[in-house]
Amino acid sequence: MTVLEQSGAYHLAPPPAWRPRRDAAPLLPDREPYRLLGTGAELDDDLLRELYGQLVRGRRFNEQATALTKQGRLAVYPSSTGQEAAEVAAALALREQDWLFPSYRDTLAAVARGLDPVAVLSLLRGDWHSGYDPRETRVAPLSTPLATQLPHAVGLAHAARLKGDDVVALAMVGDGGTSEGDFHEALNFAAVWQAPVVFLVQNNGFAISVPLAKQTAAPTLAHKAVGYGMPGRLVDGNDAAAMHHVLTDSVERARRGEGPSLIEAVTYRVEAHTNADDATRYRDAAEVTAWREHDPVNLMERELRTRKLLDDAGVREAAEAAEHMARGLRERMNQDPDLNPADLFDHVFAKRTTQLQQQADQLRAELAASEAEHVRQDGKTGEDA
Amino acid sequence: MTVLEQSGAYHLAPPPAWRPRRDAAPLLPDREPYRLLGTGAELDDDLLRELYGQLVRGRRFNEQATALTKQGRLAVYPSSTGQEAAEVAAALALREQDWLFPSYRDTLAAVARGLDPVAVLSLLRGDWHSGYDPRETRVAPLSTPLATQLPHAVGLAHAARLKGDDVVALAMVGDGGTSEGDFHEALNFAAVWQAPVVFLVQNNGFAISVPLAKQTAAPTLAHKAVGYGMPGRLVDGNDAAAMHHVLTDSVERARRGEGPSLIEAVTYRVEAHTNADDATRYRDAAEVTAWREHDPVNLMERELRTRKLLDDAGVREAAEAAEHMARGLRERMNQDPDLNPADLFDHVFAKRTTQLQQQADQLRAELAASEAEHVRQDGKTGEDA
Amino acid sequence: MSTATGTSVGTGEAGAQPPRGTARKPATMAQALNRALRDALAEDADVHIFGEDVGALGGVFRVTDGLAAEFGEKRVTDTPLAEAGILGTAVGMAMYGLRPVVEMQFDAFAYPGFEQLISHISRMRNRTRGALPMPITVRVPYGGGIGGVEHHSDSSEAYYMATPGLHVVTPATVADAYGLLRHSIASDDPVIFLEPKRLYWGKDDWSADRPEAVPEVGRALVRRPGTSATLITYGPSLPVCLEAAEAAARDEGWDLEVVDLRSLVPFDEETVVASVRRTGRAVVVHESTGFAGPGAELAARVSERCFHHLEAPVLRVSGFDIPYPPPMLERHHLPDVDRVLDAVSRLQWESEWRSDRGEVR
Amino acid sequence: MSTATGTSVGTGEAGAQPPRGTARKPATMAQALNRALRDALAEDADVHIFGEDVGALGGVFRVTDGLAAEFGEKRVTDTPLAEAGILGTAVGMAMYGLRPVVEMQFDAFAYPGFEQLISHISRMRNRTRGALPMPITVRVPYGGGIGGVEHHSDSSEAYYMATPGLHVVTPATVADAYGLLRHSIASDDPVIFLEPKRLYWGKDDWSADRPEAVPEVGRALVRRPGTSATLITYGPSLPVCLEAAEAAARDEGWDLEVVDLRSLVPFDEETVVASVRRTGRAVVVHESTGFAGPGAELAARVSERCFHHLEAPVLRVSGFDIPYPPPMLERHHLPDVDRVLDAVSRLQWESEWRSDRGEVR
Ligand SMILES: Cc1ncc(C[n+]2csc(CCOP(=O)(O)OP(=O)(O)O)c2C)c(N)n1
Ligand SMILES: Cc1ncc(C[n+]2csc(CCOP(=O)(O)OP(=O)(O)O)c2C)c(N)n1
Ligand SMILES: [Mg+2]
Ligand SMILES: [Mg+2]
Repeated sequence: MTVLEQSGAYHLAPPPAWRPRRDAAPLLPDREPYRLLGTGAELDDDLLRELYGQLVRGRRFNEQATALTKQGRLAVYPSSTGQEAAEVAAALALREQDWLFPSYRDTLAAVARGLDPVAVLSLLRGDWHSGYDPRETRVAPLSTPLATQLPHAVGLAHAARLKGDDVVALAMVGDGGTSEGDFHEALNFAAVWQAPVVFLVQNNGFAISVPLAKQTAAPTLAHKAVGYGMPGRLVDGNDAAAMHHVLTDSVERARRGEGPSLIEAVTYRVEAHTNADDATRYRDAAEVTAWREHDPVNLMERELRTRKLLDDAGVREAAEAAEHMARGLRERMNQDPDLNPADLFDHVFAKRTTQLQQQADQLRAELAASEAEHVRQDGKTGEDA
Repeated sequence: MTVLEQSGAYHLAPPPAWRPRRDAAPLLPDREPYRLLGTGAELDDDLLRELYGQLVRGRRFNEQATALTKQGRLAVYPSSTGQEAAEVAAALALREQDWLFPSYRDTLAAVARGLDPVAVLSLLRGDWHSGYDPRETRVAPLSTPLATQLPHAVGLAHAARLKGDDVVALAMVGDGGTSEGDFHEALNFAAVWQAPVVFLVQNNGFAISVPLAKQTAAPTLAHKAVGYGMPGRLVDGNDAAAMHHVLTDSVERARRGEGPSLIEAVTYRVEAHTNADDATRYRDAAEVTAWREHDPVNLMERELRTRKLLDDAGVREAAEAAEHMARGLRERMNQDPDLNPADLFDHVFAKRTTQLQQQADQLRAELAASEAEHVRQDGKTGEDA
Repeated sequence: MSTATGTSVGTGEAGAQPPRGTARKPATMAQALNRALRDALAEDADVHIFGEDVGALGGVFRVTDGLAAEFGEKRVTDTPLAEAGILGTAVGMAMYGLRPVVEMQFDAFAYPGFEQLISHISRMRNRTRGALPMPITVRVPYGGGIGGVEHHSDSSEAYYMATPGLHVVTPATVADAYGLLRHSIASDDPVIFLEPKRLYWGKDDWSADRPEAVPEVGRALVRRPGTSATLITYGPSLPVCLEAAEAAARDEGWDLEVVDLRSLVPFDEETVVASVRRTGRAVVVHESTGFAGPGAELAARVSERCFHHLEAPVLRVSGFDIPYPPPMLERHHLPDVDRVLDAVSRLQWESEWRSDRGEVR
Repeated sequence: MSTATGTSVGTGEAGAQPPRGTARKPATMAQALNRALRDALAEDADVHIFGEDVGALGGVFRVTDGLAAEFGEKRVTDTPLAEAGILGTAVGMAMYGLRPVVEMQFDAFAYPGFEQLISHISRMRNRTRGALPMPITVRVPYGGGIGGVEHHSDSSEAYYMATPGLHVVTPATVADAYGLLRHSIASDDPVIFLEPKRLYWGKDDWSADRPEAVPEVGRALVRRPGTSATLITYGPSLPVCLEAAEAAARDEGWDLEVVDLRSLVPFDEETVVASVRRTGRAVVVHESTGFAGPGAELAARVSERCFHHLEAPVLRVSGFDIPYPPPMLERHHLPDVDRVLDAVSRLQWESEWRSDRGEVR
């Protein structure tokens, strides 16, 4: 839309404040999702094996958690089946001192990072809102209100930088979450502050029932990066090697002080949104089948076999390790958690207020009364029987 | 970041849901703000004259409103001095049936659209929150909470389209306002719905004291459009002809059903944020001086003179017309507005609730009592004197 | 009518009788709400439903089930995932004369839209001296008792009540679910329509084809007449109060009156005050937190207006002043029959009823 | 001490005396707040101030004036214009151990950040069983009386009070402005620190170099002892109440006690209840809307706890239940001395004081 010089033209200086700003071209994502598997690229054998083991365990974890939900041992489980590559790569791309900011779907990333799975499942089991110490584990609580964890990650990364610490924050969000105002505000703050944050969007095609086409008209979600002045990266989210590569790259870039990045992982939610959801209402089985052909675990197995890094025995071994993990999880989750109603009042403030003390006393009295009642009734029943 | 084919590569289908989406290139803005003045482009003489007249009146309006504020006739006035080109072009780019969604700074756009200036100033005078009927005038109330008017514009444009009506909405916001979540959500909704909306960002360099560099790291604000899948346009905001051209173009594009656009007008806030602000605290006088060299009124005058469409008499004539307008405004604003305290209770709901009725009665009684008291005291004073 | 808890609920003296000859059969509150939306869509072309997952899925509680199929995607629309965007575009649609009915998926997910709600939806009519009414209905599933994990069980009515310009409506029966939702959609004022999640699957006998008329928004109903004390409640706590009243009658000989507010704004002071003046004692019951919660206004107002008629202080039974607990602990938080009865027992029954007390003092 | 309205304000029996030999001279509340921020920045390297225009400009009310120059942009930072972003990044900074002090430019502009406030800031400590406290201070200039146009004069304390996990603090004197802000910043709990806009320029004698200690957050103070009735108030309404008390003493012979709450959460029930039990009458005064406003909790609680000591219903004097009016009409909305006195006159003075009443009934 440039106007050619014509007669009648005279020189006009550009608007004074105008200086052509940062070039946008390097910020634009690739035209196709980045991939490594199947490309014959040089890759670290140990890393591939490690990723494979984690993927197999991750898949098994998802299955086990879903089963426990059916048995009433979890209140709800949003499975990451089909998304294990992104989950696992997120965990492995971080160093010890880095922080992970997962959403409600990212139990697996926290587990792959080495957290106690029972503690990570606390929210979804329903014994408390979060079950581990974020400062000790450097994993923020699983976040349910969409995209709200993103500004937290920015604030934490910025704080670490202010203190001169070498810490990167990796924040995870879904395709649906990118529509929330908090997504926008977080990315903008991160870019302005050049905070060491990596934003990982798992585009799994749906926000519950709403497909991506109703969520955005953007060329890709990675294109959103340009509007904040950070690079956008588009990756095959089911290619664990590509995910690991791009995540590590972005994390180390942030660590070097070169600022935040946005990564879109193209993947698919193979299961329903949660156990409570009925996905047949809004999508075709054919679509799911097609994606099963692009399964992150299978892709990695095939790659390893191609590279002669895996044989049937290795597959069996990985499955057994996963089964062992699942058994342990099952056993521990089948025990009722220790609940203490006094917890309800102890962490609202640093110190109970007068009112909270009164309420704690009230509840204690109520519980004592109902226990007494039970004892009385049990006694009676005993007599009756 | 493409990986070359290597040995060990095998064919892997792309992720099933992946289809290369809309091409991003056409959505990207020009590298330099678009301009028409001084380029010798073919332009409509009448339009140029009309723009000039409006610019002169607009400048005078800003000066008059500022003067009235100093005299206590307005509670506050956020002047658009230096931004008259964008204000005036916004008004002229719309057809009768279109809607304008101004922010608190855009009094002038509403006035240039033909609304009664006294009614438009109601908010800033302080006699009521808004002084005109939005349905009659097709101008939404001046919006103070930043960026909140943008989703309104989207909803209205979408509603009109649902009803099959030929209506475009033009929504105005500042550079600071682009950081708010509502900006993001509005643009996303507009693009997904392909609503006939044009978003006009006046980048005047500052959000009160905060310069653009602390507001965003984006290459330009127009680049934000890409992330929503709409075209971004970058314009010299002080070039009224360019503003009019690009706005009209985007408005008519929206009218044809081709969806929303985002326009960044590069301009400058010559005055302080409002009369209550002290701009010397955060910017150099030199910057202001530089921008005065790029004044929208002067640029247009020079263009008209170059094109031999204006002489000294014409300049005088325009100034006189503006002076006439200013005198009328002054006179009307110097009269105290008619206030009715009962208004406080009448529009909270369609019908007063019991409680509001009681409160209205209470206020009436209080006012009657204090009037009686005044009469009594006046009587006394009279006696004393 | 029987509610989720199996207690019988009458529409009270003010409830209209169902039309003669209409088949009444068990229906859930969710079904009645669905029917109300359907009928509103059918009757008024300006009614539009939109929100997260309200289309093909029919909403996570299935309240919009089948509506997109019947009325098309233009009338029943899945939006991008952004609550401020939903409420903000609703404002624009209402400005153009439509009648948006939007859904916030859960109570806590309405918070991102609070600026649009407080600064615009509640004020636009007033701002424009009546020129731009906001006939918007915001449906919000609220409250707990369903085993929801964090952020899925909030009771946020205090925020809405404290915002002038909003109506705050909440049904407790199947008939009211239908009737109040129709009234709300027809209202020219913005309505926060709070749907008690744990009553969604509660059943009453009800006629979907000829739904009985219910009193307008702003009218409270005496759901159980009584003489000893008044339980003032609404929404999810109505069944609890009715059960408590039955237990009190059975076990203690107290005859409790139960008032269902049906709307917190407008507040039916007349009905509530008349009841408490009659009984001389009152307990406000809700599951929201107590401190500065919805019951504060009710207790303060009743204490003031009934001062000379009160035999005992107005007590409040509510959730504790804590963030809503995780599923495994929520039963400790939620007011149950025992907690209501315990409060009733503290209404200073030793002092006797003196109808002339106001005069004596 | 004298406040903006010229009425004398004592720190009351619980107020500490200023250190001997310290020069006290007139200072504004804005100056005291500025000094508190400066001293907090100087004493604790973890304190960080950020928000819109808090840097070079010093905030639109100049409360952060000079701080960026003294402590640098890393400690005192202008942010992008996004309130949810400000509160959300504050959460992350607090997670890392910093002590963020953020400013919402005006009360109504805190609304975009409500989700972060309600769903995270207020709950993070509880969510993590104490592992992640949120030592965040959110400064909010609030209230009207300054001729502000729409959205610049809201009193939003009801929202904050109804959110478990937040402290809600509001000073009414220069000494408290300094002392309470220091207490708030030092607190490990999140504090909504409400600054009464129309008292910013009110002056008291005060020593900037050796500011007197003030009682902790959660303690109410009797600002004027009295025996006839208690005015319960806070923030911008304290000067109104003190003036009303003087007028009542002068013109009617009523000796009014005035209690300044200083914090709405924690709520100092002990001090308030003791006062009302002593006087037997109470009026709650604030400028926020009345219905479901902050006074609802105060009136309900006092009515319950002081039931047998009350000679008259607890009355509330507040703004009307309307959106805050435009500048030219705001004087009708704001409770003034006359409206307070009018309420006091309705406290049923004809009935006499019976200290034994509780026992008699
Ligand atoms: C603020 C907010 N609004 C609504 C919800 C309800 N909700 C939970 S998950 C979900 C869909 C999220 O989709 P996406 O971001 O794509 O993540 P995915 O579930 O696919 O991992 C919705 C609407 C929520 N948790 N938070
Ligand atoms: C939600 C919200 N936050 C803060 C403010 C206070 N405020 C009024 S104008 C302004 C700066 C706006 O800057 P910009 O968007 O660039 O518009 P300009 O004033 O330059 O026209 C601020 C922070 C507001 N009005 N609304
Ligand atoms: Mg998704
Ligand atoms: Mg600006």
